[in-house]
Amino acid sequence: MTTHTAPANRSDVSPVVSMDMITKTFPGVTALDRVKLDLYPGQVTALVGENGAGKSTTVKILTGIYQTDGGTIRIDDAPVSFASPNDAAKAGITAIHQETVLFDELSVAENIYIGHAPRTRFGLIDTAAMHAAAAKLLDDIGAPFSSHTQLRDLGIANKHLVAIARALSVDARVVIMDEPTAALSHKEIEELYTLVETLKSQGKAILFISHKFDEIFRIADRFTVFRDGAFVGDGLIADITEDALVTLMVGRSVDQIFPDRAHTPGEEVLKVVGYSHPTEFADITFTLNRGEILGFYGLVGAGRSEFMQSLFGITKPTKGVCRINGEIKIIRSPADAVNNGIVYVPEDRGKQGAVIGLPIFQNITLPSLGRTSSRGFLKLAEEFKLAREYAARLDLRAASLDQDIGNLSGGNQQKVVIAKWLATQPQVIILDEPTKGIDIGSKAAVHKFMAELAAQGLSVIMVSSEIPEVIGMSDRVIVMRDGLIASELSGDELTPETLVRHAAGITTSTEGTAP
Amino acid sequence: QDDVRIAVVVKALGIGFFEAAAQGAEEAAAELGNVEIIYTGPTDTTAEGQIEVINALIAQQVDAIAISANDTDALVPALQRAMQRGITVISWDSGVAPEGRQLHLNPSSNPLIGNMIIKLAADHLPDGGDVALLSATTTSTNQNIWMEEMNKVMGDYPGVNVVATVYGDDLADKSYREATGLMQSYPDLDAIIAPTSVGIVAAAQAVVDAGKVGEVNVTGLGLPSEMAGAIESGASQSFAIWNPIDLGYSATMLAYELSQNDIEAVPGAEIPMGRMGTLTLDDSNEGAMADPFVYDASNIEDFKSIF
Amino acid sequence: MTNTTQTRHIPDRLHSRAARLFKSWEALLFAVAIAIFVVNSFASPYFLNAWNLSDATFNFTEKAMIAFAMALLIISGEIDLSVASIIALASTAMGLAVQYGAGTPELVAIGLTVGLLCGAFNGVFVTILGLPSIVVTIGTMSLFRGISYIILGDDAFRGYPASFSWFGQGYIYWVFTVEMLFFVIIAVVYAVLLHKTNFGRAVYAIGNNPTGALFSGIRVARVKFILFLLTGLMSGVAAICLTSRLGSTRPSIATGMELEVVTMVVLGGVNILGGSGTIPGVVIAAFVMGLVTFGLGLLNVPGIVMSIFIGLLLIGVIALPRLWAMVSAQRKARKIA
Amino acid sequence: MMRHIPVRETILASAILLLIVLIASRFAGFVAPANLANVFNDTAPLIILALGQMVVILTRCIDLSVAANLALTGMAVAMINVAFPGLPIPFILAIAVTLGAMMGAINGVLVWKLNIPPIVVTLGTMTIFRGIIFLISDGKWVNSHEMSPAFTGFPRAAFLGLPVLSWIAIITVVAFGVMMSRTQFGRSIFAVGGNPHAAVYTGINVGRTQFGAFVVSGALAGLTGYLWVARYAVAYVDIAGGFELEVVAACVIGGISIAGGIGSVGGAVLGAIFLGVVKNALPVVNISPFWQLAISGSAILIAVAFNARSGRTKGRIILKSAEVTQ
Ligand SMILES: Nc1ncnc2c1ncn2[C@@H]1O[C@H](COP(=O)(O)OP(=O)(O)OP(=O)(O)O)[C@@H](O)[C@H]1O
Ligand SMILES: Nc1ncnc2c1ncn2[C@@H]1O[C@H](COP(=O)(O)OP(=O)(O)OP(=O)(O)O)[C@@H](O)[C@H]1O
Ligand SMILES: [Mg+2]
Ligand SMILES: [Mg+2]
Repeated sequence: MTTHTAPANRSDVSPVVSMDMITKTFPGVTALDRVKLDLYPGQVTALVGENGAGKSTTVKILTGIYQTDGGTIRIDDAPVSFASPNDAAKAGITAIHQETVLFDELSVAENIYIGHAPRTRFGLIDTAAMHAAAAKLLDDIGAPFSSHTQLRDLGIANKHLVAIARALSVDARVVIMDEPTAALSHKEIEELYTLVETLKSQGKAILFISHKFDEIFRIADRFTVFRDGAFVGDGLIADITEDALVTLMVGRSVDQIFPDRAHTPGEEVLKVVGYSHPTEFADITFTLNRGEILGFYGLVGAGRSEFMQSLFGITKPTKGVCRINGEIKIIRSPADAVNNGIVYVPEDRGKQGAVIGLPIFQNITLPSLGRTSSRGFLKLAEEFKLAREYAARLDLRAASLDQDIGNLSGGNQQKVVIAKWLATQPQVIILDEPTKGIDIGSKAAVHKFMAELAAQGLSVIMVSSEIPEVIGMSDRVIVMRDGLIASELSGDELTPETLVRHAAGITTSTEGTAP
Repeated sequence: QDDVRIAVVVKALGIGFFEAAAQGAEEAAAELGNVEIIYTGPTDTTAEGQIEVINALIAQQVDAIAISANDTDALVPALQRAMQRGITVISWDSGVAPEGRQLHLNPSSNPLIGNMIIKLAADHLPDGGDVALLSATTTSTNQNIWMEEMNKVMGDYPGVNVVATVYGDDLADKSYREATGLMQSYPDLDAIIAPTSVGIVAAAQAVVDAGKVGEVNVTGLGLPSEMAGAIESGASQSFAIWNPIDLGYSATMLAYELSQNDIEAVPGAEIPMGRMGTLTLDDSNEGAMADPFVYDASNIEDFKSIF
Repeated sequence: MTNTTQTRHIPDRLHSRAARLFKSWEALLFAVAIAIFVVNSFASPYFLNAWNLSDATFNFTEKAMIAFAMALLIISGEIDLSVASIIALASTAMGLAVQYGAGTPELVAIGLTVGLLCGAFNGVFVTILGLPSIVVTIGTMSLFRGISYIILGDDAFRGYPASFSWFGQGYIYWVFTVEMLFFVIIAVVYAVLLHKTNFGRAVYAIGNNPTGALFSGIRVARVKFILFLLTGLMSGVAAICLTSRLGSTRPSIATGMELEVVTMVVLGGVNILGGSGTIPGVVIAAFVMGLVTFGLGLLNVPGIVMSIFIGLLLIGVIALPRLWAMVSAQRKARKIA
Repeated sequence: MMRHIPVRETILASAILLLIVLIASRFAGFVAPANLANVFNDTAPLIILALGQMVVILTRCIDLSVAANLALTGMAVAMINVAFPGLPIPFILAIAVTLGAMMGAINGVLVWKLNIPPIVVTLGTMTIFRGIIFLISDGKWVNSHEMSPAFTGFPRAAFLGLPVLSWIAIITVVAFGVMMSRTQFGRSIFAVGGNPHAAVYTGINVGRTQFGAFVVSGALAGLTGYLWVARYAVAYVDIAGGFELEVVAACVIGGISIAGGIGSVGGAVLGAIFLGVVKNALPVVNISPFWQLAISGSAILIAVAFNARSGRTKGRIILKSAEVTQ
C-alpha cells in the first residue's frame, strides 16, 4: 500500500480545522477508521475516495450531525466537540451536504435561512431583510431564480444552488462542499468555481469533495485520500499527477482480490432494444448472453438504477422492447419480471432489498412462496429447508434463521437479498451496486459468488460505481452518462482511465478513441 | 329477606329531568322500605348503550327494570330476554314496543300533551301566526307521538301554521343552531315549540342571542330549573312539564307492584301507584300518570329549586 | 461451489417455541385477562354464571369480527375508519329490502354485498388512486353513514323476518350463541389466513416494508385491495348480527364502533404503524375488553368510566414497556459512568 | 407571476363562493351580511380548532383528543364559574388555555419522549378526557342559570358589529398567519413535516417541535372549550362529541396533507368555512339536514383526490434533452 504523506508545509499557515484519529462505526460497518484531515485557511482541500470511502461521514462529523466514536477535532488548536448541528454552525462550519437538506414547502429564502433568519425588533422573522440577503447570495452564485420562489418549483440543479446559497448564508470560516457539482450544468459549475475563488480570497478554508478529477485539479490546492474508511495520504495538488491520484484512490491490486474466471459466453438470453423514459434514460439497447457478467458503469446519477428498475417492472418505459430467449415479454410489475426469470438486487438495501422486520428465512422465501407452500398454505419445514440451503451457499453469518434481518451487518443483509433471488432460480440477475457499503470480507464473498453464478450459466448484470469491481468482474462494460449509453467497452479497453473519461465525458487526446 | 332491587334505566346519565326522576324513585323506595334503587343508563343516548346496561342488569338478577328507552324497537330483544329470566320490565317516559315490556307509563296522556304544546303557543297568538317545531332526535318515540297528536288538533287553532320541524338531537349546540336556522329561514316566525327539555333551553338562548325576545316565543316542555332564566328574560312566556319526581316515583311503585304483589298487567287493569293514585291500562297496556302542568312567571320561583 | 466440508451451521431458531410464547405480548395480555377474570369473580357474585357470561359476549363479538379483518389491514400499514358506517349502510340496505319483502337469505346476501362494495370503494381510493387510507376512510365514514341518513332520515326500518333474528339472538347449544360461533369461526379463519398462508406472509411483508415487498415481486396493491374487501365483508357480517340483535335499523346504528375496533386491535398487540401483530392477540384483547366492560357493568359503573380504563390500558400497555426500557437504560448508563 | 397565487386555496375559495351563490339563488336572505356574519360566528370554533389541528398534522401527527379536551376544559371552567362566580373573564380565559395546553402537553410528551404513535396516544387520551369529565361532574349538567352573566355574555358580546367569538377566531387566524410565516417555530413545523431527516441536519429537534404542536392544539382546544360552553350556556359530558373528525375533515378539505409538511393557514380556514357554510345552508335551502353528512364525506374525498393529483412531485430529470423541454 503506497502511503503518500504531505511534504513539510511550504507556507507557514497552520490548519483551521484539524481532525485526527477520527473513528466512526455503524452497526456492521466501520465507516471511518482513525482518519486524519486538515483544512487550511484560504485553501481548497479536495477529499478524494471511492464510493463509501467515508467522505460524507467525515462531513457529518464536522457538522455535528454524527458524533465520533474516537479521535479529536481541533479548531485553531483547541479541541472541540459538537453535540448538534447548531454547535458546529456556531463554530463557523457550514456545509453543502450530498443529500438535499431542503424543504419543498418553504420558499428559497426560507430554505437558505431556516434556523438563522434575521429577526425584527419583535423577534419575528424579518422577511424583507431575509429576502434581500437571500437575493444577494443568489446573485453572487448566479442563480437564475428569485428568493420568493417555492422550492418545490425548482429543478434538481437549481435546488443544488439553493443548498450552496444556504451554506454561504452563514458567516463561516470553513465551507464544506460534498459533491456540489454533481447536479449542476457547465455554466453553473463555472460560476461555482468563481465563488470558490472568492471564498478563498476571503481566507475561508474549503473542503471540496468530488469524483471528477478535472474539477479537483482545477480548483483544489491540497488533497486528502480515504480508502474504505482509512486515511491513505494527503499532499499538495501541485505535487501530484492525475494518474498518481487515481492509483492512490483505487489502491489495491486488482487481480489479487477478484476471482479468476474462464470466460465462456453462451447464447443470447436477454435483448433490450430502445428502452426509453421521458426524463430518466433513452435508447438503451444491449444484449446479454448466458453465463456473462455485464458491467454498467457511470457516475452517480447517470440513470443506471432507473433503467434497471424499469427492466424489473417498477416503472414503465415509454418505448422499447425486451426479449427473453428471443421472445418479446411485456413486464408490468416485479412479479412479471420474476416470473420471466429476471430478478433485481436493488441498490437501496434497507428500503428496497431487505424487508426489515421479517426474519431471515422469510426474507429468503418471500418470492419463492409458491414453491415452498401447497395450495397457498405455508409449509414452514419447506421454507427452512430452502432458506438453509441458500444461506449455506452464500456463507451467511447469522445467529439463527429466524433472526430479524435488520440485526445483520450490511454485507450479510446483502447475502440474504441475493439468496432470496437465487432461490427463485432466475435466468438474469441484476445486481445494483452489490457491494456498496459492505465490508471487504463480504465484498470478496459476493464477488466470488457472482463468478460462480456466471459459471453455472446465470447471466449477471452488475451496476457498479466502483472501478476495480467493474474491471475485475465484468466481461463487458456499458458506460452510461446522463441517461444515455456512452460506450460499450471490453477486453483491453477496460482500464480505470477509460472508464472515468467515458463516464465523465472527458475527451482527451491521450487515447485515440473519443467516446 | 334481601332488598327488592329495582333498576331505573334512563336515556342518558346526567340529564336534570332524569336526576329528578331518580329522586322520585328513591322517595318510593323509602316509602316501600325494602327496595334498593339502581339508577343507571348509558352516557350518551344510544340504544346500544342501553342494551349493554340491560345485559349487566339481567346478570345481576335485579327484580325489576323500569326504562325510559332510546329506541322503541332495538331494546325489545334484550328486554324480552330479561322477562324470560323472570325480571319485571316496564317502560316509562319514552316507551318500548308492547312485546318488550309489561306496561308503559306515560307521564301524561299523549293527546293531552299534544294539545298542550300547541295551546301554549296559540295562547300568545290571538291573531294566529307561524310556529316551528324543534324536536329531539328523529327517533325519539314520545316526541314523535306528541307531534302527531298535535297535528290532529291543529284544526282547533285556526291561523296557527306549523312551518317547519327540525331536530336538535337533544344536543345543546345542535338545537341552538337549528333554532337560529329557523329564525333565519322564517323571519316572521312567532313561536318555537320544543317538546324536549334540552331543545327548549337552547332555543330560548338562541332567541335571546338573536335579539328576538318578544318577537319569538319559545315554548314546549322544559324543566323549571333550566327555564327560569328564559322566563325571566321573556324569551319564553310559558312552558309545561309533568313532575319528573312524580314520574320516577310512580314508575318505581308500578315496578314494585308487578314484581312483588303478583299483579298482572292486562288491558283494563288498575294498578296502584302510592300517592299518585292508580294507573289504568288501555288496550296496549299503557296508562297516563297525570296532566302536564304549566309554568310561567307567576309560579316559576316556587319550582325552580326543586327540579 | 457449496463448500460441503465446512458449511457454517445456522440453527433454524434460537429460542424454542415455548420460550417465545412465554415472552410474547399475548402472554402478557393473557395474564391481564386472567387477572381481570379473577378480580371480577370476587367483585361480583353474579359474574361466575354461564348465562351471564354468555350475555356478556355480546359486548365484543360483533366488534371482534371486524377487528380480525382490521388487524390484517393495520398490519399491512393501512386503516379503515369507515367500518361502523359500513354497518349502518349495510343495515339500511337490508332494512330497505325488508320493505320490499326480502327474506332472510336475501337479507344476508344484501348485507354481505353492501359490505364488499363499500370495502371495494375504499380499496379503489387507496390502492388505485394511491391516497392515504386514514383520510379516505374518514371521508367514507361520513359518506356511508350519510347515505343511510338520506335514505332513512328520521325513520327506522323494522319488521325483519322472524328467522332473521337467529343471527343476533339465536343459541347454538345451551348458552352458546350464534354470534359466538361466528366469532370462533372468523377468528380461526383469520388466524389461519394470517399465520398459515402465503397471503398472510405477504401482509406482514407489506406492513414491514411496502417498497421491499414490491421489489420482492409481491403484488402490493392487489393484496391491499383484498384486505379492504375483507374488512368491508366483515363489517357486512357484523351488520347482519347487529341488525338481527336490535331487530331494527336506524342510521345512527353502531356509531363510534370504529374506534372501539381499532382500540381492540391495538390492545391486541398489533402495531398501528404496521408490520406486526397476531390474531390470538386480538382474540385475547377482545376478551379483555369484554371482561372489563362486563365486570364494571355488574358494578353499575357507567360506560364512560369504563372507557377510562380502556384508554389507560391502551396507552399503558404500550408506554410501560418503553418507560421501563428507558429507565433501565439510564440506570445502566449511570452504572458505567 | 402565476406561481405566487396559491392554487389550492383559490380553488377552494371559488368553490365556497359558488356554493354561496347557489344558495343565494334559492334563498336570497342567506347572503345578507348579518346572516353571513352569523354563519362565520357559528363556524368560529371549527376555525380555531382546525388551525390547531393543522399545526399537528403538519408535523406528521394527528390529534383526535381535541373535542374531548374542549369538553373537559369547558366543564372545568363552567364548574369553576359556578364555584367562584366573581372570577373575572381574563382569569377564566387563562385557566382554559392553560388547562387545554396541559392536556396537549400530555399528548406531546407521550409522542416525543415515549415515541408512541400519535393516533394511539390521542385515541387513548380522547376516551380518558371524556371519562374525567364524567368523574368531575358526576355526569351532571351545568346549566345556563348557574353560570354568571359575565361568563356566558363574553363570547356573544358585540364589538364593532361582530360577537367576541368571531373576533377571537379572527385574531387566532391572524396570529397563526404570523406564527406560521414569521416565527422560527412556525417554519420549523413545515420543515419537520416536510422532511424530518433534513430538519435534523438544520438543527431542528423533531420531537420537540411535535410536542410544541400538540401544546398549541391543546391550548386552542381549551380556549374553544370555554367559548363553546359559554356560547351554548351549557356544559355536559358529551358536548362536541365526534367533533374531532369534523376538525380533521376541515383540515383535509383545506388541503393539509395528512403525510405532513403541506398546508396553509388559509387552507385550514377555508376548509372550516366550507363545512360551516354547508352546515348552515342546508336547513335554509330546505335540503334535509340528513344530507349534511354525505356532503361533507364527499367533499373530503374530492378534496383529497384533488390535492393528491396537484401535489404530485416532479421527478428528477437526468436526460439533458428532457431538461430543455421542461
Ligand atoms: N429527484 C431526485 N432528487 C435527488 N436524488 C434523486 C432523485 N431521484 C432519484 N434520486 C437518486 O439519485 C440516485 C442516482 O440515480 P440513479 O440511481 O438513477 O443513477 P445511477 O447511475 O444508478 O446512480 P447510482 O450510482 O447512485 O446508482 C439514486 O439513488 C436515486 O434514488
Ligand atoms: N447512517 C448510516 N448507517 C449505517 N451505515 C452508514 C451510515 N452512513 C454511512 N454509512 C456507511 O459508512 C460508509 C461510508 O459512507 P459515506 O457516505 O461516508 O461514503 P462516501 O465516501 O461519502 O461515499 P460517496 O462517494 O458514495 O458519497 C459506507 O459504507 C456507508 O454505507
Ligand atoms: Mg458521500
Ligand atoms: Mg444507482
